[in-house]
Amino acid sequence: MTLALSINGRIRQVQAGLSDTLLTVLRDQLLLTAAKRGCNQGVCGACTVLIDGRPQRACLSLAANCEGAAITTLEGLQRDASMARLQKAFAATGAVQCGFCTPGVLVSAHALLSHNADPRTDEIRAGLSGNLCRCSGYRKIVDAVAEAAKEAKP
Amino acid sequence: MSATAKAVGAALPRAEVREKVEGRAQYIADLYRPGMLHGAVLGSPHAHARIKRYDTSEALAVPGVHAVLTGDDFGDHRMGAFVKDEHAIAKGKVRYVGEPVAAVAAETEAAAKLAARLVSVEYEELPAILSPEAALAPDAAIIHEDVASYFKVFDTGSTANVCSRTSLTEGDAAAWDRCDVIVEGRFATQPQAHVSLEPCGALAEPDATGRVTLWSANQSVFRVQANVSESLGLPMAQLRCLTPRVGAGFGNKMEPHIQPIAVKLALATGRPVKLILTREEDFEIVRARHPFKLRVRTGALKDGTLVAREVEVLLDGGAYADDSPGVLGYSLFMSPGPYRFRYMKASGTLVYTNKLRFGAFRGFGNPQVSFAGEQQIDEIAARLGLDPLAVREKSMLRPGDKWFGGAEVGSNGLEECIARVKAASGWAKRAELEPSAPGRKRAMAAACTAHISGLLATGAIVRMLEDGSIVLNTGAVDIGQGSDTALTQICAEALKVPIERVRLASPDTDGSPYNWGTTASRVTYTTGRAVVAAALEVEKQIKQHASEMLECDAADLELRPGGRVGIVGVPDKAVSFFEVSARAHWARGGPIIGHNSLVFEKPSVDPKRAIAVGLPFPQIGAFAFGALVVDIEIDETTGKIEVKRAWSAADVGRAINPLAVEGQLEGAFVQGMGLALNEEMVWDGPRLANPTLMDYKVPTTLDSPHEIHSIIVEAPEPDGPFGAKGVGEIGINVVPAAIANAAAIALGKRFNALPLTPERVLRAMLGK
Amino acid sequence: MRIEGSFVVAAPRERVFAEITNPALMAGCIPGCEAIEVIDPKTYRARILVEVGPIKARFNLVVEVKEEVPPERVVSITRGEEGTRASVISSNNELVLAPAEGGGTEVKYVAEVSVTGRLGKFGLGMMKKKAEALGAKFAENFRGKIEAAAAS
Amino acid sequence: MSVPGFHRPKSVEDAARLLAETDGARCLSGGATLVAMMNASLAEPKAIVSLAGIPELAGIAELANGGFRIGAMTRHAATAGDARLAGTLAVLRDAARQIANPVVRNMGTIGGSIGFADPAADYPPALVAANAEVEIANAAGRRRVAARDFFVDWYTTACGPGEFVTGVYLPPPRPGAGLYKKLARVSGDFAIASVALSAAKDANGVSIRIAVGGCGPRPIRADAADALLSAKFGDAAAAAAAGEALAAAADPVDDVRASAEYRRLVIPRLVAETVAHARAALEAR
Repeated sequence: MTLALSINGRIRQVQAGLSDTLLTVLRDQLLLTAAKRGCNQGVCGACTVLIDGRPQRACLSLAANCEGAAITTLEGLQRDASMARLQKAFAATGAVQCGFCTPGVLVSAHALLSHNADPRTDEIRAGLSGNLCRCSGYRKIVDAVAEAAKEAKP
Repeated sequence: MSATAKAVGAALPRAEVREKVEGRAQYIADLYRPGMLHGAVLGSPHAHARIKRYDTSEALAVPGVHAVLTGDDFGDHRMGAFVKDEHAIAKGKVRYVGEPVAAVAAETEAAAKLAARLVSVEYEELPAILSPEAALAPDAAIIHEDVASYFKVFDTGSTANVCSRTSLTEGDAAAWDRCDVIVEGRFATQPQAHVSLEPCGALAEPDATGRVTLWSANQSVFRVQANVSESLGLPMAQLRCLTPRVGAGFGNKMEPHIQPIAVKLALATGRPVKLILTREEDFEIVRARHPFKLRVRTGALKDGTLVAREVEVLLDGGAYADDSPGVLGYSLFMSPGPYRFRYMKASGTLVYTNKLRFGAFRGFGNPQVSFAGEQQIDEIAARLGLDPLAVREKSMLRPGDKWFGGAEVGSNGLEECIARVKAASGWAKRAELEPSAPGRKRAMAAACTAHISGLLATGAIVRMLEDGSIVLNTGAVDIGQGSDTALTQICAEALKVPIERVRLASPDTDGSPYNWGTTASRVTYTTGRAVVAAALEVEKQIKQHASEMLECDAADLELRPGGRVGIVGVPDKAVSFFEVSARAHWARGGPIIGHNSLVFEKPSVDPKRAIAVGLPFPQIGAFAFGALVVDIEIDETTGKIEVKRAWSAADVGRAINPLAVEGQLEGAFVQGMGLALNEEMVWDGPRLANPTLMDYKVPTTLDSPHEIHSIIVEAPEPDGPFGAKGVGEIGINVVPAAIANAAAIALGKRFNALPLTPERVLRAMLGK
Repeated sequence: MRIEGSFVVAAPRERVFAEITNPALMAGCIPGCEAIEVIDPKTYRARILVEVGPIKARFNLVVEVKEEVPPERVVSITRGEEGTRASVISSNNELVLAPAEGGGTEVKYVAEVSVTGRLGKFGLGMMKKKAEALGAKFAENFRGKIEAAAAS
Repeated sequence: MSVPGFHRPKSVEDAARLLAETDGARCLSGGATLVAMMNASLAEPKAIVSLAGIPELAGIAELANGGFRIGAMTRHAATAGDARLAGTLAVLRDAARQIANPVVRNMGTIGGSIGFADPAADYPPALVAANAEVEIANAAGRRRVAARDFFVDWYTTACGPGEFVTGVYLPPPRPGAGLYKKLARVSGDFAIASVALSAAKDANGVSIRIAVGGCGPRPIRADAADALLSAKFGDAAAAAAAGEALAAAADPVDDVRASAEYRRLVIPRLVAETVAHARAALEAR
């Protein structure tokens, strides 16, 4: 059944059945593979995307339920200044190891900074508590978000 | 990076970080091929049963199904790192719940999964063996009836349900008589799941001649090639194994998972087949950290000098040997810890059970034996009223000492590691630590460790292209630990070129030199040495050309930063790598290629010093050292432990990339904290009861301390690349032991079993 | 997954034994039992609907009586699957009837249940909790039927 | 042109009718629970009735009597962030804040969460402590059930077939304190055990409501516990007795999070700690 979804600012036609999730449609049909499938149960956070500006789990969002919503994936944030600062800081502080969690963490961090421009360390840790990372021990990820926030200050 | 900046020692971003932060990095699940089919497997419902017959008719009737394979479609070929005891799919018998019994390839994933469920299998159930003790019972059912006939790479002593046994003894047992204090205890650790964030998967594509190209989540393209060819009875040359980006491994992708089945499905259908495990299948089918049962005795003089230790371990190996014999042997090899003992005896038995195979997991047995050994040193210190770190400093291995069994220790920075963590943590004033709130108990404790970096074979090829830039090819898979970047830095440093002038070729069994694998903290040291040696060959060829171009003796030449070679002391007499390479390509000598192959050759044991029985690896070494201090708090209401701060120092010989070294120490600490405090795979009878991330929980940002201070100590390893040793595992080894030591100080109670859940701690506090 | 429980019925053991091996009566007591069919004196086929929250699972089961020692013991094995073999269930069951004071009978039941497939992976925790509730419901229905019949 | 079987009715009545008439239809609110079960093939609905298109189900509205109506589609993040839920109602905000993690709190809804009724979830005990009522709709109309009666058994509520939660009614906040103490293995996990407490303080003393989560088929409460705490709030012995009463009323199970025995052991200790924190909060006012 064809469905029109607004993804990264463009209307994309996708095929979706009742149980197809946004994650499956993004990855298998639109080949937007930044959002990753780590658990398909909404726990790991590797599939985090923005839906109407709020970070949500693509694996727990039915494609059929996303009609009319504005969906933004990491691929759609390449020209976003705040995301550019995050990417630069993640690279510089060693916050990326295997990189499988990175897209989800970046989307959550981007959303965090969009409503709290200068978060304390504990606020960053709370904001990212829904994104699992098994490689880094989180410390450099949290430092990178703080670094990106500092960079944004005029 | 400017031409003059150093490569080795620079905290450079990862070579591949751009694609990772832009979401363009491609992992196995992100690969799509034209005409690709999807695979799925059916797991065994029984822990131990004979397979009587299959009925695939219902499965074949599912629309879109191209192939349904069962054990009958696979030859009687077996694979296994130490004992060749494993088919590519269950054949004749199932040995753990979830073991793949049938596999399907179909147009869609849904059709494949439905068809896999519809394969009906008739079983004859056998008694399930669910513990090592049950496996050793005289009348126990035998899991591998023909274990005696399996090919084994060392003298395993396999018999009945015993997969292997190992023992290592050094010194004179009479040392026990000289001990003023002896502590003894039984300890138990729990199965831990790797939870690499990327589930295992593979994509196999046959060509017209039946040769298969196989991408998969792996830690060694050469182990994939060996395991797939052995288990399918294919010549290795018929397989080309490649690697996409890998979403972490920690050991669970070192040996095979779904690759052999994916290749067989591709051959059966003549189509590319992609098979990605669900998170739940990854928990149930692949492998996990060995639960250990230990009996340990440690004796010391009244001044705290360590004298003797005996360690006896019993390992649940699960249904197949996999890396277990290695884990058994290595845990015994590391069981003294980094200390001098006059008498040391370590022995152990590995048994088969009807659970999923237990295998390699960061630390490879060291965390398990350290959980016992490092607590006993604290117990001795407490009994003698001595500072636990002082007791360790008194008996620690010193430069020039040999390891247990006689292995040579190149460099040893343990003393500095202990000094640095003591200073950074305010160890001397640890008694003054105040709880952060009423109703809490606070304590600081420590533990020390060592780990190896050198074993087995590797190689490197360094090619200079026409324009003088460099392509490095090592066959080492970067599973996220940063080896691509570190090896590139080593090569750039060796040839004094900016790092951007060196490109690393992705591992490919067709073109890369052999590399045993990304495991045992070995790649920086073992492969790094091959890179330095290969670069040296390139340097020789460059200087040969330059001596002819500049009409001088090659010995008078030096490499200069930025890709130039010139006469020592004559700044303007130089030529660029570009000019040298052009000459080599078009006029003299031919293209410049440097190659080196090596295997780690230092013996693990000196027969004159120690008696070894069933040691699974004759040549390992290159020791790194570490010291850890933790500051914890215990909530007296619930028994819940919170780690507030940690200081983890490691002697890594030379930090090729300090950012990556810190990342390994911090990541290992938090993964070790999960092992210490709450991670546990729980069985409900024969079934894994928590094979989902809803029920198996790993630490989040809010469970991990922000203050994890990683401290780099550098005691250069004589033959290490620029002095470097390994760092991948050392940061996890003593996290459970240090936390248990801190809990013992806070509560005056010793914890002999992991994990230290609120329940276990509260019971101990209340004496329940 | 081990499910066990016991309850007392105000009726003599012989009576309870007769009823417990009477499929028609059992059909009415087992919660969610939609149909029971006798294949032979030792084998029954049953269809049971289990609802746990939003999960609906319709099991097609075959119950094989392995051992019958009137009036005290029945050992049986249940095999079955659910939907297109979405879950496979097997369980070894034992019912023991012991005389209770006052002429009643204590019914003790133990089932070692193994569930694989979708319910085994995800629903194990929920299934275990629901199973205990099912056991209690069975006891209530069974006691009601026996004591009602005894009273009339 | 939506997906066949996917309905997005505009009114509660349309939704109720659809649910009643469509075979194998299931209600979709935030999706945090239902879609997770669909991904695990635990739920395979033939039709889905999304409540996202029904305006009255969204948002938190202040009522004439000073209480509040939380629409079933209100996301945890909104409940966690609504400062009007103060005094005794703060127990609900404190609970919403500790559900899962920030991203899931953007998705999960109060209607979906309490409809699924996992007794280890954070809302059930909090709603009982807040003395809330749950509004249920069906094709015939709506009814209200007290929270303490809404949660019946494991994953079983007062909702019958074809019925769904449309909202939660909260009494007017009374000056005092409300807090939710959650013991879990790691952040974001379901509770091993939790204590929800609301303490109203006025001229003639203190009135306490307390409920325990994660330790039985539904939130555990005991009139004796409320009475004991209200009578001698702040008295350690009373708090201990209340804790014992709640532990006795509990019916915990062994699961992968903890043993039943540990839950019984920790309930009185958690209750005592929660009462102490509540007393400190009251005194601070």
